[in-house]
Amino acid sequence: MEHTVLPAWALLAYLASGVLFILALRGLSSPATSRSGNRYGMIGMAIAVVTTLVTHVPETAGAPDAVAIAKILAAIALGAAIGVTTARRIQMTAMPQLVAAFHSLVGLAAVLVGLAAYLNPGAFGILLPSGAINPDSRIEMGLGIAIGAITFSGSVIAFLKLNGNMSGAAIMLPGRHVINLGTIVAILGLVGYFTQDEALWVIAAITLLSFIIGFLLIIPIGGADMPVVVSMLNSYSGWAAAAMGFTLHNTAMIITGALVGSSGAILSYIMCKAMNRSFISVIAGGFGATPDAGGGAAKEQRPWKRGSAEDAAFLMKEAENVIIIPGYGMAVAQAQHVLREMADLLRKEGVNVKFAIHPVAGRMPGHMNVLLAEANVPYDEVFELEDIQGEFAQADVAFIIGANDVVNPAAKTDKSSPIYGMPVFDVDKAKTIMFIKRSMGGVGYAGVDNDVFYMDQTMMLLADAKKMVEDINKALAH
Amino acid sequence: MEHTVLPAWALLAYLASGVLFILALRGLSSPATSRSGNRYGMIGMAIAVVTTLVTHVPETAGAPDAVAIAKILAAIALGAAIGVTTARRIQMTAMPQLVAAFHSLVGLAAVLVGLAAYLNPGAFGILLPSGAINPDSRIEMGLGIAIGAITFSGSVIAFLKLNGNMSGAAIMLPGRHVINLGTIVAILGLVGYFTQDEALWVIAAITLLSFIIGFLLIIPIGGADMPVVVSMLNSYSGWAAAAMGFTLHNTAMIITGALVGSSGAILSYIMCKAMNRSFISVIAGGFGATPDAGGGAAKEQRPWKRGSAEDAAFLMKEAENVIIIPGYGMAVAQAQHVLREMADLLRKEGVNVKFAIHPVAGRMPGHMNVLLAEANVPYDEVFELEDIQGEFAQADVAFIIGANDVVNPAAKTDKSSPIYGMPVFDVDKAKTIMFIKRSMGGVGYAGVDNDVFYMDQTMMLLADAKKMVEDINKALAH
Amino acid sequence: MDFISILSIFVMACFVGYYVVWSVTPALHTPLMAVTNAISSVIIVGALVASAATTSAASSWLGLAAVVMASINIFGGFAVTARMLAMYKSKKKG
Amino acid sequence: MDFISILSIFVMACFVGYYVVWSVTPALHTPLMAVTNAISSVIIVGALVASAATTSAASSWLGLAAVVMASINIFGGFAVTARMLAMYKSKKKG
Ligand SMILES: NC(=O)c1ccc[n+]([C@@H]2O[C@H](COP(=O)([O-])OP(=O)(O)OC[C@H]3O[C@@H](n4cnc5c(N)ncnc54)[C@H](OP(=O)(O)O)[C@@H]3O)[C@@H](O)[C@H]2O)c1
Ligand SMILES: NC(=O)c1ccc[n+]([C@@H]2O[C@H](COP(=O)([O-])OP(=O)(O)OC[C@H]3O[C@@H](n4cnc5c(N)ncnc54)[C@H](OP(=O)(O)O)[C@@H]3O)[C@@H](O)[C@H]2O)c1
Repeated sequence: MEHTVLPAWALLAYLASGVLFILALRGLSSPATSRSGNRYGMIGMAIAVVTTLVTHVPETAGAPDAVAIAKILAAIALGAAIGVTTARRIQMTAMPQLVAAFHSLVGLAAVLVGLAAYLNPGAFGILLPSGAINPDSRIEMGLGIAIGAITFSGSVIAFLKLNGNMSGAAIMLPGRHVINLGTIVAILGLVGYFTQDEALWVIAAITLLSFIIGFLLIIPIGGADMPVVVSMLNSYSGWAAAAMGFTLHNTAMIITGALVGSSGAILSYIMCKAMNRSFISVIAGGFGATPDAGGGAAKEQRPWKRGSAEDAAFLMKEAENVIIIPGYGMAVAQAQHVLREMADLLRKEGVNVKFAIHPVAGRMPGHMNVLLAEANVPYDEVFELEDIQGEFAQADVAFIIGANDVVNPAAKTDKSSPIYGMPVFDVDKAKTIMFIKRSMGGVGYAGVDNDVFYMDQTMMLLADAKKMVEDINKALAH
Repeated sequence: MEHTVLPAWALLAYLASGVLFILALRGLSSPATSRSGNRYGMIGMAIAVVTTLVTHVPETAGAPDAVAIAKILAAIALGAAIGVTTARRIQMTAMPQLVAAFHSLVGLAAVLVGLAAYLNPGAFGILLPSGAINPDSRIEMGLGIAIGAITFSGSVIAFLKLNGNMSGAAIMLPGRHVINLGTIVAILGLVGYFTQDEALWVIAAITLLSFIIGFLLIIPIGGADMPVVVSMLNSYSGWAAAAMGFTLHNTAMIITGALVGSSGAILSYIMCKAMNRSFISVIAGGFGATPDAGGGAAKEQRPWKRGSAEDAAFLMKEAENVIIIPGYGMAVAQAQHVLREMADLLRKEGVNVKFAIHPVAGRMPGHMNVLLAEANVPYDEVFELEDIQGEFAQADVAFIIGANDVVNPAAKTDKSSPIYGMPVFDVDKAKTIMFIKRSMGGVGYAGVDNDVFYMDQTMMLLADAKKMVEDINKALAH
Repeated sequence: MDFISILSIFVMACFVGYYVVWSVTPALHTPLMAVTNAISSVIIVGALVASAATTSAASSWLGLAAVVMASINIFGGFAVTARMLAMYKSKKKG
Repeated sequence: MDFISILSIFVMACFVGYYVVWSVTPALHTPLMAVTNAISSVIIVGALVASAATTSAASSWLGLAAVVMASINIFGGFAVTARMLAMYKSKKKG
């Protein structure tokens, strides 16, 4: 069972499964190839699992151990049943929570595998002739367990906050930076010490402290910042897999680790970049709490115009070009289906309708895209920021539904604004702006007032997004 | 001297040099980062060379052999002197030849290294305990030598054709496809046989046949198709390096091989794609000969308008937007410098001047870009096809200088044309077209007539490109 | 496989990861999160190795628990990705 | 390093090569040809190994010849690339 005695075909199989995982992600470069990409991923995973099953048949007294085999297959079947059921039942709007929950499982699995390797190093081929565990492997094991544990506890908190089981507010402990730094240093110190002393207490302490630091790191981060955190934890789960791959000398795990690690890191980077915030400031926490504070109350006295569903319907019917900008509010109101109907009705009237999606609209990367796809909006009617930005000048109506920060001109002009520097849609170039939100008081994620409310060409449509669009559809159908 | 006993730092150093080569190519993603990229490449090469020198000190009777060391350093110094002098002296327009000449050297070096490994397998650590050469290594060695030899002889022919030492015409032997196929099969057979019998005649035969097939493959390809061939040989030289890397278990060589191999293959693909021809049809040869035949003589009777330098200068002075489309003729005439002066003069008159470069303008990828850069045209005034295509409708003058195929509307309309399907500039949308070439008889690379000559808004400026632009500049300066 | 080989593979894989993820279209970032989640459960390889080792009951039970968790992720992750991707349609297909 | 490790590194490097070359801007395709030429002369490593082996005079002379050729390429390739790249200027710098 030593890894060096794995037959050549098995090594090639692991390499093949790594390559298939690369092709899986590569498929996501366009919706057209994405489905076959996902299939490559499944094949890659099947190859990795079958190869391991075949090369690691449990044996007692030299003969295959049927009970042990049955237990393994049962474990897989159990996991499969739970996994498939969850995947079938879950609502598309609950995606962020689901991803967080799944991450916690990967993290915990990594911890368990690390502990199992510690308890039975012989099976992992990391035993020195002296009977001690190879010190190199101890480092990899220690790091794998630590990263796994952080991923687990961090993801649990992220899940609870996203799912509303825990207040989304940022919970700040006094002196938390010192505590966190101390804990991290202690973990690293223990991993170093572990190479000298392979006692159980060392690995137990690493595990425990890592669970704790995971909680501590994520608790102070506001609920709204969770997507960045989830992505970061995604990245961690990749590095944990890679660390285990170093221990097992397994190409599939190493390649996967690097892929997943990069993916999470790049998505976090994209989010931070699009929000014009530094990763550090997100991780340092506290930003997500601001909305409750409510900003710019003084400005709310400025005049604004309210419109009705009938007004909106009338104006859009007459329009030539309408650009729809969905945001987080559309997700909250689950308005994607009625919105699609609205677009269909308008097209029947000869209106040219396009959807414009900001890179950070909603609360996770690609959030709006997946919701519109769910509502059967073809992806070639959906445009990214840079592709549609130039078209606002020709647009008769910019129809903003549940978006706020992503259309806030303060990002372009007001250096003191927390969103300054974030690219935003040039909605003010459109002839008419329609703005759906529930109240004039409510602010977006960044908690700042929006000048668009008070523009001459703006018509505020105050109501729940789904309700409002339904009313517009009724008026359009007349 | 066995490769497995290389110290860990040396292995890491080779990995580092591979990574630096990746960064070198990565730097080329924009002109701004390209210079530091090139520096990474140099550092990577220095690391690889120094690591090898230090880990492979020639020894006689256990002590370093000063004479051998001096010989090696002298060899490097000699190469450096020749290389640097050549690089300094070469004209930018002679780039295609230079690249071909350099490739031939890489190919020959690969052959020599392969033969050296055959003669002294112990030094390369590929000796079995039995005293025979490891059969795996024999395959790698055989393939490395074969690819190297093909690269060498093919590049020599490419060089001679590009440099004009040999007729650019496609030379067709009867039955060449059968001869070529037979030779290739023989080479592969010999490489296979080599694993059984390591006799000198086998490796000698492989070397000789590979030299011959290199000649045979390239001779029938017309001079104008050489850029695709050079790129393909570039790719080969990469695979040869990779094969040697497998023999030496050297990460730097393997990574480089993969990089260079992909680079050549992708550039060939881009060229073929942009010319809308299949790679096979280029390699099968004969296309480059067509220009001499001259096509569409019947059509030449259609009316066309000739203009003078003064007419051109007058019209452009009055224009608001001028788009300059350079092509192969600009390179032949070395007109880039005077063209830049023309652009400067026009800008002084308040004209908005842009350069538009087709992906296959000229005779090698990026040909026009490097010539314009040489003439100090800032790269932000130079646009690619897709970025400028939309602007012809607003252009007052499309100024075509030495280009032909890349503006031929037959590519869009005439299914029987050899360039059908190749994307071309929409010059016919411009108010006025100015077309510099030497004569109405001359055709472009593809050897087909061009409807643009006979359009109402076209003014033919028949002269050598440099001469014509100089005259225009004189008229502009008045 | 020695450490340097593993490290080399890892370094190359990081470059591949970097490029392949940047080439993912933003519209598919949510499925990307789901599918990376699924493939990171390749950690199941380690879990299976542990479960199969009859030489330590504790280690084998830990392994089995990890197998359950990893397979939830694998099946759940791929299934939910497939569900999402099935929704992305182009205009032609309606 | 065993064969599978080398193969794995090679496969990963091919992916990297694919992505890195596609990301090269078309304006720099000529320098790309020159610089790949220079780096493919890393074959000099093999040439140096052969030259340093005092156990076979023939092999060592072949190696030395290869060293000369490879260094022409290395120095010539990097130098000509540097010369070309030095010409690419943006408007601001003039
Ligand atoms: N996408 C990501 O990956 C990501 C990740 C992290 C952070 N973020 C941040 O999230 C923000 C996203 O911007 P956004 O423009 O999409 O959203 P937003 O700025 O958060 O604004 C949401 C808007 O929707 C309205 N709303 C909420 N529920 C609604 C309902 N049921 N019906 C109608 N309106 C409703 C809110 O106003 P009322 O309360 O008045 O209704 C508010 O104006 C950005 O600041 C971004 O930086 C995004
Ligand atoms: N760039 C690449 O990578 C690459 C590689 C392989 C093949 N190709 C092919 O090369 C062609 C490139 O197209 P292109 O439009 O650049 O060139 P082209 O179609 O070959 O036309 C060259 C033009 O320049 C004129 N010319 C030649 N010498 C001149 C001089 N001294 N003064 C003025 N005019 C002169 C020629 O007409 P006169 O003889 O009448 O002067 C001809 O009209 C495409 O067909 C492409 O597929 C390109």
